Amino acid sequence: MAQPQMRKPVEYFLDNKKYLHPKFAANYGNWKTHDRPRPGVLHHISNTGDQVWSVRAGTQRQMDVHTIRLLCDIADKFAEGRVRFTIRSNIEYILSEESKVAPLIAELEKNGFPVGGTGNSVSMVAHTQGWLHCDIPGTDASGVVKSMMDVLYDEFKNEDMPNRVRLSTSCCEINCGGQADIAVIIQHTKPPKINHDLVANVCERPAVVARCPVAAIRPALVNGKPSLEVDEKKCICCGACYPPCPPMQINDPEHSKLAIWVGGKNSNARSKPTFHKMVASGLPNNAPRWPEVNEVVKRILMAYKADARPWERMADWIDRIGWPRFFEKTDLPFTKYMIDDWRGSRYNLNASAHVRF
Amino acid sequence: MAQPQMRKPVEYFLDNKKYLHPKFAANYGNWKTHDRPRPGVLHHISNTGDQVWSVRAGTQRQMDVHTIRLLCDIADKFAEGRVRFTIRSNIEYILSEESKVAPLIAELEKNGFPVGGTGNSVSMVAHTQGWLHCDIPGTDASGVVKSMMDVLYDEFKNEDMPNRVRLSTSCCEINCGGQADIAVIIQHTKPPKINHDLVANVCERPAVVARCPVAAIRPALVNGKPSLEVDEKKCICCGACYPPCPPMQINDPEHSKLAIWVGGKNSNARSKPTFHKMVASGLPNNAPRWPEVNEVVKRILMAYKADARPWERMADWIDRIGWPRFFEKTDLPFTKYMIDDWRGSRYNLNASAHVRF
Amino acid sequence: MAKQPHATPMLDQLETGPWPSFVTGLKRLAKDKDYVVDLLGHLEHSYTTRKGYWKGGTVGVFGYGGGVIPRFTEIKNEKGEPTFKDAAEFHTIRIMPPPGMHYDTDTLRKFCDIWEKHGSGLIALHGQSGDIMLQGCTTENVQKAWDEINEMGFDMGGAGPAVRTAMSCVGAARCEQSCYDEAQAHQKIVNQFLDDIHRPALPYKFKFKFSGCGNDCMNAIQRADMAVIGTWRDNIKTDDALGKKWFAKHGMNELVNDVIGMCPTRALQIKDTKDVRKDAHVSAVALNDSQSLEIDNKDCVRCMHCLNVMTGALNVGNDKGATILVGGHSHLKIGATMGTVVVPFISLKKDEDYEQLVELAQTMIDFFAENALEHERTGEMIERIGLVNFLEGVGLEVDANMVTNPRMNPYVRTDGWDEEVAKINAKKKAAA
Amino acid sequence: MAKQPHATPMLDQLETGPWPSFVTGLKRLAKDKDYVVDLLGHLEHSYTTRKGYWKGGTVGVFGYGGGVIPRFTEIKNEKGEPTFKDAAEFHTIRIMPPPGMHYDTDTLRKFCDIWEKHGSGLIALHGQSGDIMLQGCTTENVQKAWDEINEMGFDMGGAGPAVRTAMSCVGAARCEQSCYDEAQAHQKIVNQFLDDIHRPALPYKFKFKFSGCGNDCMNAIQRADMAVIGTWRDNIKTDDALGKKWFAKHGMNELVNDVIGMCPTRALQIKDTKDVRKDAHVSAVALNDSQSLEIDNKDCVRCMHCLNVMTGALNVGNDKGATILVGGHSHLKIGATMGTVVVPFISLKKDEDYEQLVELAQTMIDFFAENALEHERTGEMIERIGLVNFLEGVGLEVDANMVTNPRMNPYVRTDGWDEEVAKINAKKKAAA
Ligand code: SRM
Ligand code: SRM
Ligand code: SRM
Ligand code: SRM
Ligand code: SF4
Ligand code: SF4
Ligand code: SF4
Ligand code: SF4
Ligand code: SF4
Ligand code: SF4
Ligand code: SF4
Ligand code: SF4
Repeated sequence: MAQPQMRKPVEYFLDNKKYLHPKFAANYGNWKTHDRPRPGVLHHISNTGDQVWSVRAGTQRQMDVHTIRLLCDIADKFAEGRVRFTIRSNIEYILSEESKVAPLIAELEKNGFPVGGTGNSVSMVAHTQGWLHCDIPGTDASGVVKSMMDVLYDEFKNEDMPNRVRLSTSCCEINCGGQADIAVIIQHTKPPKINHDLVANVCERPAVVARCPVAAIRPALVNGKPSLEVDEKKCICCGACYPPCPPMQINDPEHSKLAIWVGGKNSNARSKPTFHKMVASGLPNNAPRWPEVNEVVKRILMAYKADARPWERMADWIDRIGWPRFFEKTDLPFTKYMIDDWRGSRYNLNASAHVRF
Repeated sequence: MAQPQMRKPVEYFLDNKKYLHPKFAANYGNWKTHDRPRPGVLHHISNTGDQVWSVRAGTQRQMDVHTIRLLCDIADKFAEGRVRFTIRSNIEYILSEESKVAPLIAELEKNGFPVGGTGNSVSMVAHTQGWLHCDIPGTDASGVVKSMMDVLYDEFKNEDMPNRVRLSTSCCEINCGGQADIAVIIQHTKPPKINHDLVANVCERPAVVARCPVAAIRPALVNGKPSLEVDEKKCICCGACYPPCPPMQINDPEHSKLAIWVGGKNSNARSKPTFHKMVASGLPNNAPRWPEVNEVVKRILMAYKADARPWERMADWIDRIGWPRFFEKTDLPFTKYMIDDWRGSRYNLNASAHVRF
Repeated sequence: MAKQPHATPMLDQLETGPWPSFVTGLKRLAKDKDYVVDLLGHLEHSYTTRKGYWKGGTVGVFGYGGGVIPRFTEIKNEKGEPTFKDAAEFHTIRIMPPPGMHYDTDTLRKFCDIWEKHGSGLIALHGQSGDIMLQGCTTENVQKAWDEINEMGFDMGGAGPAVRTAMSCVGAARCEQSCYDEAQAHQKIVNQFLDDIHRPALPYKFKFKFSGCGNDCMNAIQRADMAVIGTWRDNIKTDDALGKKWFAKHGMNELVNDVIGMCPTRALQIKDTKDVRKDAHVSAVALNDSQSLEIDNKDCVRCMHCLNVMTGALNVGNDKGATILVGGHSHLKIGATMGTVVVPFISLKKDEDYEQLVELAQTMIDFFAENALEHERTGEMIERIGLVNFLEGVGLEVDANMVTNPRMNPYVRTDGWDEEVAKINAKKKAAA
Repeated sequence: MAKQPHATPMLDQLETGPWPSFVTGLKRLAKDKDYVVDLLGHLEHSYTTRKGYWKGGTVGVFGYGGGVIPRFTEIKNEKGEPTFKDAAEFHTIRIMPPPGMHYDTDTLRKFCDIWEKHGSGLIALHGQSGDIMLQGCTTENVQKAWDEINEMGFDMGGAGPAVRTAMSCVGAARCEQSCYDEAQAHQKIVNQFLDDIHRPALPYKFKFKFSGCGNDCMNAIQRADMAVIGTWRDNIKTDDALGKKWFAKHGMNELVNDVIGMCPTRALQIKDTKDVRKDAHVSAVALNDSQSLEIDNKDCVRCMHCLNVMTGALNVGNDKGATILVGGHSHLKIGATMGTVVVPFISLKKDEDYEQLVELAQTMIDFFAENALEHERTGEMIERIGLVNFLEGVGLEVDANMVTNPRMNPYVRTDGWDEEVAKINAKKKAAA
């Protein structure tokens, strides 16, 4: 079957040695300490006495080649032609000399790349695909991120938070954006509308039935053709049926809302890692700038900023003050939808007389 | 149908006013503080300045009338004819005068009732029915309690523990004895043996089938008669089928073992309440004195006594030192059976990089 | 004089050792009662073979459907005759104790007399559900004993799928931590449900327990379908004289390690007395002439720990009442559940407050009766239907105090979000 | 020059504001590419109607079964012709980045050139799984672009039911907290599974992530089926000079509130230097000439907090390696799961150690391939079969570090207890 003219791929996963900044290579595994001379700048010192300054700048992640070439030009000029990207799509320039820090920052900012995202700042939002590319999105990703970072621009450039703040957005309930201090995620509120004409051709029906977490889907004959039926009483509108069966339309301009979750934490520092928790929902999918979402995000951030103690992450802060006061301080309503009823829900109920007034 | 000669019951639940010690009645809801002048004695002071001394003594709970009358005689002599019993079947005498404390204690101990069980002592074991009366026990209760309290006699009479210690025993997995700092509970290790001849007459078969937590029982025809069948691969030997269907013999002199559980806590003091956790099993049902069980109980208690900080209950102590060190310090093997696989088990797995070495 | 005792080499070993021996007690009774002679033989047989030999059956008293636990021997010879024939029946009668388990000796002696006459003479004070358990009676004598007990003013306890005997702590009678009148709550609720206690007709058992504070001396949270646990809404009360006394005796290290360091929510701090905050939700107790222990009562979760350690120097507040938790039970068939908060605070000061508590209990029982499956406890039912459905069913409002964490999964249908928020806002407005 | 742009009033609003705008970037590309002109029209249509319009399909490269995410437009006129015909196909190619995402500009420029030629010119650095995402390509051009990229020395990332692209933190390259060579682990494991990456044949996706310490900058615990998180077994290393420097700058209050008070296990205490315990498991750092911060390393759970705050004064130990956690995934279909500990410590110092890590990964994948149901992640599989069955399947020994709590329910079959204990004791003996 192989077409002879086709090139066979070379399968090999490269190491990163040749890409490392020379100082990184020389001091590999031998660093001693670091500090942050200013927001956006990390200063690492190795056991040999070597020093490097890393300057971090925000990007739009979804970059055109012109933007990338511009970033490369800057790297060639200041940073020995080496860069790295962080998990949050920030770019990092590595400098061997402190004297280059200020000029590099000036150059970046001149070109519209904000320097920051280090330490106790709000870093770039973890980003997904949305309308730009995904086949199942209820909203956009890049546009949501852009509108959020515009609002949080100063919080990116400064280190004024009690501890680092990590945000994510996700354009469907699958949550490719991941757990975060504050996460914005689509939350559907109506069961899928089924386009029965297409089901027979497009969907592997047993697979879809198996995919539903609450067993709300069953095979059915509709207009004499094999299709599917949803028990709307059972359906929790999660959208899990939609990827394997696109005729099960879950997205709706009106009824696909946005929910906000807080207190996700991946690091093991102090408390154990935790998942984020739902604290608001029902926000409109208001492209192109989602002001209602950003207002709530900002409100939560400001409450945290005002009240948390140094080093308390969002989750640690709420752990101390308690959920009743979280809702008080953020002026968000605690609704019945926030009371867990999924598997293991008993672990999330207050099984104690620890109560706050 | 009513037999005319039969007396109709008077249905009314009494208040306790007439039974209260006069000082209790006079200071009802108006107490200010207390201290413990010595083990076994509580000294309460009311807002009016009134004082009472309560002297606590151990009993065998399952008492013959002669024992009760003896306790009454003592109450008449020292305590204005009033007593109360605690949740742990200890008797309390209430004295209006401090001068009566010492003579009362002497009288109690002379008659074989140990004075203690207050404060940071090991109080009486919560007690169930066992072979004496229950229809489903795998072991005895009163005898187990007696043998444990003989071993822990000094710990009852003194207040040498970091905090109070509550024990319980239960003669089947149902655990009427409840959650405790240390609990001793029957743990069956083999599926029930079915006496098929009896099933048809004695068991409501759908009820039994419904009672099994792992759906291991199904109706079956055995020798042409309706009976039941157990999927021995699924069966977790819990014995839940036995009460509704006695022909499903779960008790076995050899294979019904004893397990030990630690860290149950009902109080909300400091940490939230928690369930006890399995830390040992496979101990023989060695009547009449269960020495193997008592040895492990004692070992755990001594490790706790040596290592816990003041006010740490068993659960608080383990929380601080961690499970790996608990097993080290008590020299108990951590076996695979202790890793939860029941509903919500993920909440009991270590979902963090918090690890101890 | 009773008949010749059986040899009981196993049980005899339980007469040694310092703890009071139930075997010695039984032997005392056996002196006069063939019944107990055979009971000892029966028990010795269990000890020897390591098996139990009682089976259930149906025995009751006139007018009631429960409260007696019948036991018939299964130790029989080839002909099917009981080996220990005088103890062939060994039923227990469960009697509800006075709240707080207070007695006068007169009452106890009357129980002894009745039980010596009609029963074995063995009484357990008390069962784990709080009953006075009169243990060991023939079918014939059950009614006789019961009639006399009922005449004394005592009533039968629960058994089977019924409301069960309740328990309350010593509480207000002797304890400075008590936040409500446990006995009154206990009495009123039991009186409300006498019918449900005596005529088992619920899906399964339902238990009430009353603890005056979060120390929960009744283990209510883990053993009661409805646990009433005392608490308060205002500030912890402080007594400077007792504060100083405590500090003089225990010192700074103990204060830091045993009190401040153990508060679960970091609500406590040492302050120079002059620096103590003046906020309405802050209280403080003097430690010496210059330092105080400051309590941020907004951070406090009423765990009781600091009040336990510094008793008298710190006391529960004035705005007292209780937290209500629902769903505690042992582990059949989903694993043990604890009660979880369904009412963060109910005021329990006036008589009307207690009536409200009773009404709430009635609503819960009604909902349970209608919605639980057979042999399903409240905790299991709530796990099955979800807490919110339960709350709506019994007409309670959601509150963030009901959760350790809001949901961590998106598996929820939120169509009603806007109306829900509108309702909450309307309420807030009305309250403001 | 490309064709006339569509009106994009919605998207235009995303060109205002200070953050770099992807719309501006797209418009820059649209100047030369009809492809991107129509992409902007396509996206504007989504913004207007608030719906997505891409559907999947099958597009790949020769020799591989995955790695390309195909997208075909669903915006069509009545005749079924694409409204935005130049952007009717908009596939993404996923390319695995170097460990730690380090680049030289030469490499980045080559990517730009290739993608400008064959694709849209839009590149995401990086995807949430770490891929270089070359976004926007026609079916026809996918192979051409791929051939050039592969020639550069880069290989395709994962998609579908396959081992996925992995991620590793900057770690040893720049970070003093790094406990192992993340890049080496990353590279060796990916090389082991190239076939499973390129030819999807697993029950579902399987992800690896490598973080050099418990700070877990790769979010491995929540997003990786197998998370390798650095840790150490011996004592925290201390540097008195940097300790004093830290203390001089930050003072006692910060030490107490921000360091000691925040240690999750109370492993830290202030001591007069002369009173510091001499135990082998205790380390200490000087704060000034008389006081020290004492660390009981037996109580320490390697949470990283104190090392984060007092960087350089406290450093990870010498006996380095990693904890391995398995089962992290998003919430399909049982709710999100975190990875849980399956190997408390694996030494990662010598090359052989890394081989052992690779072997272990292979065993896990094999077990997953054989035992998971279709579309079931490791976390779901473990929940279904129980952790112990998983451990036995992959040949790992149980350890108390794997649990937050031992079981709280008796629902377990313990027939094998004695043999189990005998095995454990034999091992202990052998080790002693
Ligand atoms: C560059 C980067 C790793 C990479 O390979 O890309 C990185 C680098 C460092 N991290 Fe991180 N972290 C990076 C993502 C993360 C993430 C993941 C994320 O952002 O999604 C986490 C987990 C967040 C969470 O819990 O959900 C993370 C949790 C930490 C922590 C723990 C914080 C805490 O207290 O919970 C530290 C410790 C600290 O702050 O000293 C840390 C510390 C550090 C240090 C100080 C390590 C060092 O000694 O060099 C680095 C500089 C941090 C800074 O920004 O000031 N890093 N760090 C990532 C930068 C992301 C960005 O551009 O914003
Ligand atoms: C008499 C009794 C209540 C009753 O109505 O019967 C009672 C009475 C008191 N309890 Fe209790 N507790 C009694 C059973 C309990 C129980 C339940 C149990 O034993 O099964 C608990 C829950 C145990 C658990 O968590 O599983 C209990 C948890 C407490 C605590 C919390 C201890 C902790 O730190 O976790 C306190 C607070 C304290 O010790 O100061 C407390 C405090 C007290 C005080 C000091 C209250 C007071 O101010 O008067 C009383 C004297 C305690 C003493 O023994 O020194 N009581 N207390 C019970 C005596 C039982 C016995 O004979 O041993
Ligand atoms: C007598 C007593 C033990 C004792 O010696 O103190 C007892 C004895 C029995 N219990 Fe219990 N339970 C006793 C308190 C408890 C408690 C404690 C409590 O009430 O606070 C519990 C745990 C709390 C709870 O309700 O969950 C308890 C949880 C059970 C269960 C498991 C219930 C569950 O939902 O998991 C059963 C089994 C059942 O109901 O089917 C049970 C069943 C039984 C039965 C009826 C066995 C049976 O199903 O045939 C036992 C009768 C023994 C007998 O011969 O008298 N017993 N049982 C306690 C009642 C005495 C009293 O009335 O005062
Ligand atoms: C592209 C990316 C978002 C982004 O813009 O960065 C993405 C995009 C998609 N994800 Fe994702 N996921 C991406 C990282 C993640 C992550 C984060 C990670 O890998 O660390 C997660 C959470 C971790 C995890 O694996 O659980 C994630 C959890 C999912 C899930 C839910 C999996 C689950 O077990 O719960 C699905 C649905 C599925 O697999 O059926 C999914 C499915 C998808 C699909 C394939 C949608 C679908 O089923 O048709 C999306 C394709 C979009 C597109 O058009 O390219 N994506 N997805 C990320 C991959 C880029 C890359 O290769 O670097
Ligand atoms: S979150 Fe959903 S819509 Fe967004 S990229 Fe992931 S799978 Fe697609
Ligand atoms: S939306 Fe979710 S719950 Fe509803 S039918 Fe689809 S998969 Fe099932
Ligand atoms: S624990 Fe079991 S055997 Fe013991 S009294 Fe309770 S039900 Fe009977
Ligand atoms: S012992 Fe338990 S698991 Fe086994 S058949 Fe009986 S009820 Fe089911
Ligand atoms: S529960 Fe509280 S009020 Fe009741 S006796 Fe115990 S400490 Fe006192
Ligand atoms: S009662 Fe309140 S202040 Fe006191 S220790 Fe408990 S939570 Fe802290
Ligand atoms: S995970 Fe640890 S080692 Fe890796 S970059 Fe983050 S802090 Fe450094
Ligand atoms: S690293 Fe260890 S000592 Fe330091 S804060 Fe964490 S647990 Fe405590």
